[in-house]
Amino acid sequence: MNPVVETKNLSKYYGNVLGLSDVSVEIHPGVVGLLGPNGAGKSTFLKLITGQLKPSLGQVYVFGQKIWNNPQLFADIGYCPETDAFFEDLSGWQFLTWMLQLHHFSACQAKEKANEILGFLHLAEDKDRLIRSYSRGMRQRLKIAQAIAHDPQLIILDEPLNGLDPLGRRKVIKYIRKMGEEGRTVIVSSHVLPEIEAMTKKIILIHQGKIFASGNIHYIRELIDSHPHIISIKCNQVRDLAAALIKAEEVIKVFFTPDPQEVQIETRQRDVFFDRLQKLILELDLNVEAITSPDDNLQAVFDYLIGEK
Amino acid sequence: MTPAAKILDLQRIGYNYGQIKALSGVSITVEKGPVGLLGPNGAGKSTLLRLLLGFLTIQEGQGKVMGYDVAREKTRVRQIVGYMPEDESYVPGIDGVTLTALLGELSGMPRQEAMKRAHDVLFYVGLEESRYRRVESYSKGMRQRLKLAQALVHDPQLILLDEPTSGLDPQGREEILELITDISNHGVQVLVSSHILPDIEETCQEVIILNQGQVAAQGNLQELKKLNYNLYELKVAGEAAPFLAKLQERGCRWEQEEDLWKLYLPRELSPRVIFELAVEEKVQVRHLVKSQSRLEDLFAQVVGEEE
Amino acid sequence: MSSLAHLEKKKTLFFPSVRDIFKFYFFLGLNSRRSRLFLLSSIVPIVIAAIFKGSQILYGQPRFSGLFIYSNMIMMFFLHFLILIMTLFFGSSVCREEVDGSTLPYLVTRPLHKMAFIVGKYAASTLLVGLTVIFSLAICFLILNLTQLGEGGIYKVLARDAGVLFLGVMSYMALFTFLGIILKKAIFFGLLFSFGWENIIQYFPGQTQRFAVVHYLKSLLPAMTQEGFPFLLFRLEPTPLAQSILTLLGIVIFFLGLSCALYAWKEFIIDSK
Amino acid sequence: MSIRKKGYSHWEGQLKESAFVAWFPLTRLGIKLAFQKRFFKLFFFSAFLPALIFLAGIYVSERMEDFRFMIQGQPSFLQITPNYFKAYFTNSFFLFLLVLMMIFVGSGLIADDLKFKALQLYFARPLRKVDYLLGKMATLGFFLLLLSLIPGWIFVLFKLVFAGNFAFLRSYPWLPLAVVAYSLILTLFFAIYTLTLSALSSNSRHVALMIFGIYLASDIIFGIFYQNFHHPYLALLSLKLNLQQVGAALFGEKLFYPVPWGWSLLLLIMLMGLGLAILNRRIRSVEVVK
Repeated sequence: MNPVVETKNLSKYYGNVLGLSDVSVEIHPGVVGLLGPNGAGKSTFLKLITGQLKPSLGQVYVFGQKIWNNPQLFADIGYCPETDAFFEDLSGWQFLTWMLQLHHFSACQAKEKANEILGFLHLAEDKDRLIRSYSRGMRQRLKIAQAIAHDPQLIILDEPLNGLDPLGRRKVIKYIRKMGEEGRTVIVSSHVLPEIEAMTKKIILIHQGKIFASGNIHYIRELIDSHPHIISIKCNQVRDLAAALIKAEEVIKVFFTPDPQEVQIETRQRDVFFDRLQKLILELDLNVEAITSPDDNLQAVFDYLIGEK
Repeated sequence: MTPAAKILDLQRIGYNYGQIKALSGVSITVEKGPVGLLGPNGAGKSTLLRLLLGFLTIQEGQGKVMGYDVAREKTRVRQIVGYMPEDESYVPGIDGVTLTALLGELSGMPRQEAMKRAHDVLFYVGLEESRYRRVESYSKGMRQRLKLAQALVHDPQLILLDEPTSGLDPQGREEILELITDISNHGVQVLVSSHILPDIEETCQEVIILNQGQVAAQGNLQELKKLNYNLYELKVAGEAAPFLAKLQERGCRWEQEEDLWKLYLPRELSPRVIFELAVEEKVQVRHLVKSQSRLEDLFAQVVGEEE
Repeated sequence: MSSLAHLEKKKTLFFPSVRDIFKFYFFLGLNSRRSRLFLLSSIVPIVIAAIFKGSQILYGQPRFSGLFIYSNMIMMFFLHFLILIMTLFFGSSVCREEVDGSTLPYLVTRPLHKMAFIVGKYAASTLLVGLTVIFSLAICFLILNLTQLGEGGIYKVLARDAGVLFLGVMSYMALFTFLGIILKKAIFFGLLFSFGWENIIQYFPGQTQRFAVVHYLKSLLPAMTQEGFPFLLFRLEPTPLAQSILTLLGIVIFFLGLSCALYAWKEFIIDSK
Repeated sequence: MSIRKKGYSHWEGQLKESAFVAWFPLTRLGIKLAFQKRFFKLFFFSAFLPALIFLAGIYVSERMEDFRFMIQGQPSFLQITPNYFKAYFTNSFFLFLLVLMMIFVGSGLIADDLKFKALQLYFARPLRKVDYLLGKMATLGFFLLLLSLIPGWIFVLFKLVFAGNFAFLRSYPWLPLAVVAYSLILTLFFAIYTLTLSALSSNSRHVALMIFGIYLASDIIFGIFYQNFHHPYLALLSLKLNLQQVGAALFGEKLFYPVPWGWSLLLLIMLMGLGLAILNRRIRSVEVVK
């Protein structure tokens, strides 16, 4: 199957400032998380694949066609910008219907679709207030609404969860997942790792304008399996557990932390280790408080890849 | 410094924006920071901070900040309080040092002192390299730091931080939180308003939860967490369904939240059973935390989840 | 790719895009605070006309007839001041407003022909300003000529003046649209152009005055009595009617075309605030 | 040996309790920002050209003999009387120059603070609204006084120096005071006019358009009416003429139009009052949307 978005050796310079460097990716249907610190080039990438910027070098294809100066493709693309900007003098409802009419929907259709999406994003009550009086969370939801109201196949969301409270976040995350499951392509940028983790397993790591890794989180994890995992166990009789673990050959290091109830180990074979751990817990009849992997999240992958740790 | 003064002493504060009720009957007493102000968007956190600074005039009730009345002693309050606003705000056209020093001077510092102190705080927040750059060229993270620096420039007794980590990447966020903790450890009282729960968890001992303009809960974070149910969070590797089914037979209730299972264990059941069943069903417990109900649950419980 | 097939059907046509952009900005122009303020300034000449008429009723015949006041004062106020200020505001905002306000991304990520944005918004602004100005002009006209409304001939004057003002709005708007795309400080240079250059150049004899837009507009109006108007004094050497109209339309097409080409070619960098 | 500890450090100084010039840093900032603008320096220095020309006139008036060959007869305008001062202070070009100066320096003064939400940073400090306004006004005042008060006094001073005696001051002892009074009125009026318009919009370009448009429109409207009615009281319609009337009166010279200048002064004061009321409403530490 052809990729929905494909870039070839894509680079972007603002004058002499590097924005993006030599990025080649293929993006297929489903949710893709674009991850990187502030200023990594995420927004530049998203602006390039939505044709807002002209590539300095390389090509961008969306639905198999070049995107720059090819506006007809936008019939099937939804974009949620990062900047908190609106036509402040319109009401939320007016804004949405007009944006839909710019998709050449008739006024009738636009109204219908706008009402539907406003209801869904819990903005129905405030739809007639001017946008300038909206709270931050409402503005964010409205921004998402205009990106998905015309039922696009490709949805590009730049930091969509900024400024939402936990409940709002959960809802949007759920919806993003649902859109992915429906076979749409959703590209979400974020620097908040658990959020991306909650949405998808497919990620692209971007830093200093370059792609550091892309693919499944687990795949990436395997790729860098030379990086040892740290697992922390909190229980009573920590020292007994530690004594038992020291003998295990998959364990590289055992060390204690200031917390007298905690022991941390380092291993390169998680599977083997966890099997052993469970058996030990039962054997020693431990009262386990917590088993955690402090580095088993995107943050760790990320740090490892960009060499922060 | 007046060590005896309570950071906040608010009595039945109410505020309306025209028809819209923003705060009503808010009474809060906080002896000592760092204190977190938690609540969903629109709960009235920013309104409260604005009332404390005298940007808005209290319509009902009365309040004291560090022992000074917010309505009558505005100037005093503003002199000993540092404020880091939520939105992007800066003066374009000048560099970071000039801006920070300017605001120090406006707080009443002598000019040269303000300049010296501006350098110090900019170093402290980690902007030493971009001190002489125009502020409009700053990145989001740098602007956030600049806002923190300007809140500290006059060495306030209390700083009010409105969403200090919004829009920051994990590393930037971590650094800001570390700074906040450090500031707090050096005897400056801190009030953090945030809807990002881990922010509060990491920096504060006291927490006030606001919802729909009212205080939903207030108190020591550790104690608030203990009103919990017997909850375990776990992640498993392997076929989870039969494992969970077995647990359910034993009387457990579970919820799924993304890739995390929340397990409500009956009190009489030992957590050992989890491992027994795991071995039996050949799954691996990769992550297990005896949760004292995470703040998020507390939050959901207090605020109530609408669906 | 399945979605490609149905994309083929939806070619982005130029005219539907212009139509939709036009409708949106016409609505926005009527509903945004800023533009309302500037549109409201067209009340000023109506007030002036009403005062003239009122004094005429109260104190009898003034020095000048209604028609004279209309074509020598009110019309000149429109031509030399009001349409300049209004087109400068609307024209320079066509593109700059979207860039400064960071609202451009909402527009460029719609299935709209790129040049249609400029043409559509230009058309909306022109029509908005043009209609406001003509409406205000007509009211002034009616007020001042209340007693002669029966004479059919005078409506020709109104029609001609309305036409001239509309042509003026069209050409200035195109010019300032272009300025707004190429310059960040379009307003400063626009003021310099409209109240400096356009005025000074009229005093020069010969061909020089043909470098001012206002020259062609004035060529369409009958020569005026220059009785003691220091601020209107000029030495007009008119260009023939047809040639003037063609030149003005040429200005519109030239600057609008240039704006479109520039807009389609240029990329606007919206910094994330 | 002492080691500077890492981490937060306190400041050992004392904050000034109540500063009389709490607003001064804002003024300094405004002046600094004005000079950063492109083309401003060029404009700034050329704005002194009229003053230089008038200064040269004073020199010529004292050395009339040397310039006899250039000037036929005894030109009345080179008599250095209060009329000479009126000619400088009330000529339309000079006033227009001040308007341009306001566009350059003043259009963004409050508008930019609104746009970049800087007001909350200022008002989180022990700074009152009055201080804020004073600071902004002093910025404008600096430039306006530099073009009015300073040249005025320099004219007086150089007249005395060139003449080598105090005869001039003996004839017109009140003249330096008239210069002060008129400069202050000019400055106050333009400063409040500019700040009011600057507070009305968050877009400094629109503010520039308003500063220019309203000033010019008031004069054109006067022109239109005067053409028809020839009534001197119409002069009250024009901002420019009101200033000129007050100027002429303060220098004890013939008024431009036979209207009591008190009316002009009253009108200007009322406009300033209106401006201050608008400023008081518009300047809030946070935008409150209902």
